[in-house]
Amino acid sequence: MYIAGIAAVLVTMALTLARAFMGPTVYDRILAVNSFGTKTVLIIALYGYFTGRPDFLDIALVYALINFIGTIAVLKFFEYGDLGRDRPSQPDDI
Amino acid sequence: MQLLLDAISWICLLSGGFFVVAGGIGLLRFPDFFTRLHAASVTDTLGTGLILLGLMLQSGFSQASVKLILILVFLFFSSPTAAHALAKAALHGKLVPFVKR
Amino acid sequence: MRHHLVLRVIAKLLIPLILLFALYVQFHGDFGPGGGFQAGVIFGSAFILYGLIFGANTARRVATPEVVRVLAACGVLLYAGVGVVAILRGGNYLQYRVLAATATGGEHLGIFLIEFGVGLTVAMIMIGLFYCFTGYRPSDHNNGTHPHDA
Amino acid sequence: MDIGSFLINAILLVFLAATAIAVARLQNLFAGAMLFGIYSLLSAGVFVVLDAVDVAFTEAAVGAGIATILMLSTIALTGIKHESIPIRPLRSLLLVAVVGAALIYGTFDMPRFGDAEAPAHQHVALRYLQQSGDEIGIPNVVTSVLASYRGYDTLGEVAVIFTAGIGVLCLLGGSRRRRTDPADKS
Amino acid sequence: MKHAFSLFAVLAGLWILLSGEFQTLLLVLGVISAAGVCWLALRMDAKDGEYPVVNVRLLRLGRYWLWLIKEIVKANINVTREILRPELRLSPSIFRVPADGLSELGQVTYANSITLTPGTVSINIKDRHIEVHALIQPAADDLQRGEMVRRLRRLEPN
Amino acid sequence: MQAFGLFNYWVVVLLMMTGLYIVTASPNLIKKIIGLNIFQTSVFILYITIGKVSFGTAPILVDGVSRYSNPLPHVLILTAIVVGVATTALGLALVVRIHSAYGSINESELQNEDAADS
Repeated sequence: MYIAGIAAVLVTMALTLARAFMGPTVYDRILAVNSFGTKTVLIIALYGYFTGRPDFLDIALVYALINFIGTIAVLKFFEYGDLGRDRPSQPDDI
Repeated sequence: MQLLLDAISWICLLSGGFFVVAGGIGLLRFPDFFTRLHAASVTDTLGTGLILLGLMLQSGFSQASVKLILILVFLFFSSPTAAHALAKAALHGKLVPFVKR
Repeated sequence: MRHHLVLRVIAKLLIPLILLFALYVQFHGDFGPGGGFQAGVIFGSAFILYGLIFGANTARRVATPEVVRVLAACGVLLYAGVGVVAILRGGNYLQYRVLAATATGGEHLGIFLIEFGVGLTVAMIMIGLFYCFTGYRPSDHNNGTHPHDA
Repeated sequence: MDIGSFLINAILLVFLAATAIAVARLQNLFAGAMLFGIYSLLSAGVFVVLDAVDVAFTEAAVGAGIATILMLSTIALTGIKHESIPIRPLRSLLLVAVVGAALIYGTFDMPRFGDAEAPAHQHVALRYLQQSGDEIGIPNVVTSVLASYRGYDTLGEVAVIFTAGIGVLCLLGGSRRRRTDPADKS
Repeated sequence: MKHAFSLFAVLAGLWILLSGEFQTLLLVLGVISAAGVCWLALRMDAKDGEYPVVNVRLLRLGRYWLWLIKEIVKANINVTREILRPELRLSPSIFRVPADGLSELGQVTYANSITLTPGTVSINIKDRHIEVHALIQPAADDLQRGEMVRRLRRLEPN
Repeated sequence: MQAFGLFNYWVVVLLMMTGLYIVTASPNLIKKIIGLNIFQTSVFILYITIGKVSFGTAPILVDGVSRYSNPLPHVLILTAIVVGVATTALGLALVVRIHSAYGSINESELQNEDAADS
């Protein structure tokens, strides 16, 4: 039965990959990468149960905790064109 | 009792799988970036939640369940934050949302 | 209204948790997957997240580049130093079993120390990389001459 | 051969190959860097399926943040977002085809997937698995080998990481150069 | 001081949950780690001069989460129905909802709750208002009725 | 069924060749580094594939399991990943400096400029 869950996640991975390849905008690709992270969490958790050794959830936990760092880097990149600054060059807030 | 738990757990896993796939289909079908964000959030919330809940029921009261709960809680903090950051980035990149009047 | 309210608040909540998780990975490498390399990278990531959201200069005030550099070196020295201590106690280089009264006790102690050294170095190098890439201004380095070559 | 693991592994590898080819075809550097994130996620999945949990952990930690951040900062610093057209793609394709064919020919002598009799599993690995529990006393064999049996290697690796860090520091200067005025240095 | 103590308690609790082992060595390391992280977090707070005031009524927070999960399930079913409809009938819209009467943490919880419910995504917080992108009209209407923000206001400490 | 046992190696070769193609055909230095990374990952997967034992589990000893995968490749690759990131960073730093010095990171433009200098 775990295999059904794994199959569902694999199918969704394929769909997400299709979105990542097609784009069309770069944001669609980032969205695909970001939700791919969730799918990886799921497949790692499911696979642990599938093989009967569910002690390796730490790997899934890493993704749950730090998968959004990349997205935030992207936000900084688009806002300032630089990852180190913390205030916008022009004060108008968006 | 064990049988009942098993049955509930399978139902959770299967319906979770259904929502995960539905999110994936939406990601592919929806017309623009902002609408796709909503589809991705189906996978991230209910799909993930149900699958992890199903796994929790399988392992009962154990270390693995605790970790699954932690994964779920952290995902519920980080995934909307990522979606928010992404939407902001897209607005900043002058991506115009497709809006029906 | 402050900028990026959601990111700031969520980062404030999550960064301590990620840091603690990194230390958990560091110290539980004996029992499950994990160890110095992974812990170092996760610790570094948490710090980089801080730098991304609150600005690299704020991050530099929390851990100054000097401290980062010194600690990175300390990690390697700790690793190498464990080997030297093993020699001083009559063993071979990096032979941990002479470090404590029992052979397995010595192995435990040695592995603990060198994993800590690895974690320290990796974390500090990752933070250092972030500092380097965010602190670089191309104008300082035009045509291969930087200010103090002159 | 256990079919379940093999199939999951095979599907993930197909995704991986598709992603790699997509990265090769993309002209937009930024999109390439993003797809590289998927590549890293997929390889972490493959590592879990192939029982290398420690490796998957490392890949997860590295791929989730640092790798993307390094790529993005470089693109930001150089300001180059689009790739120019490939140079002599046909010559490269020919090279790739010839080398690839030779390598494929070479794989026919490789042990089959999951073969327990393969030479790689016969020598030290067997000893580590059987004895490390008593000799080192910790359950994670990977940590035992990494830190104790192969401690020299790891020391070398740490030194390499440290050296690479120093190299980046020399190339991009830390903050020291910007803070101290060049005048008072001399 | 209260902030430091509660942070330490949370970190120590997380350590126990993660570790699940009660050897003396690991417990000692846990205390040291939690204290170290606590120190670093306070140092970060001191350097950037801001930290969220976490001061909510825990019981009501639990009730809010239960309500939110119920909403998430409902919203998921609605959005899934839209996804699986043979022809798409989306009516995306952008609007602003007021978030006054909420602390910063409250506003962030509000924004993230909006994003967590499929069908609505918060895209910006500005002038005590949250800009929302909604996928379908019912989701937008639900949010504009203001049930969520009312429940969040009740969580506020005073 | 036997032939499927080589599937992993074929994918590894495909990935390796993709990396090689990017490195040789793309003039852009950042893209070349991405290619190198793809190449590197293919080597990781090769090692880990060799370490896999059918019906074995992860080499973390527990009671009641006697069949583990080979831990040795895991050790080599685990360190290689972190070293890989550090060296990638070094490569990217070089790219940044090259860009400062030449104003371009296109291989053919760099060669032209070098030829003009000498």
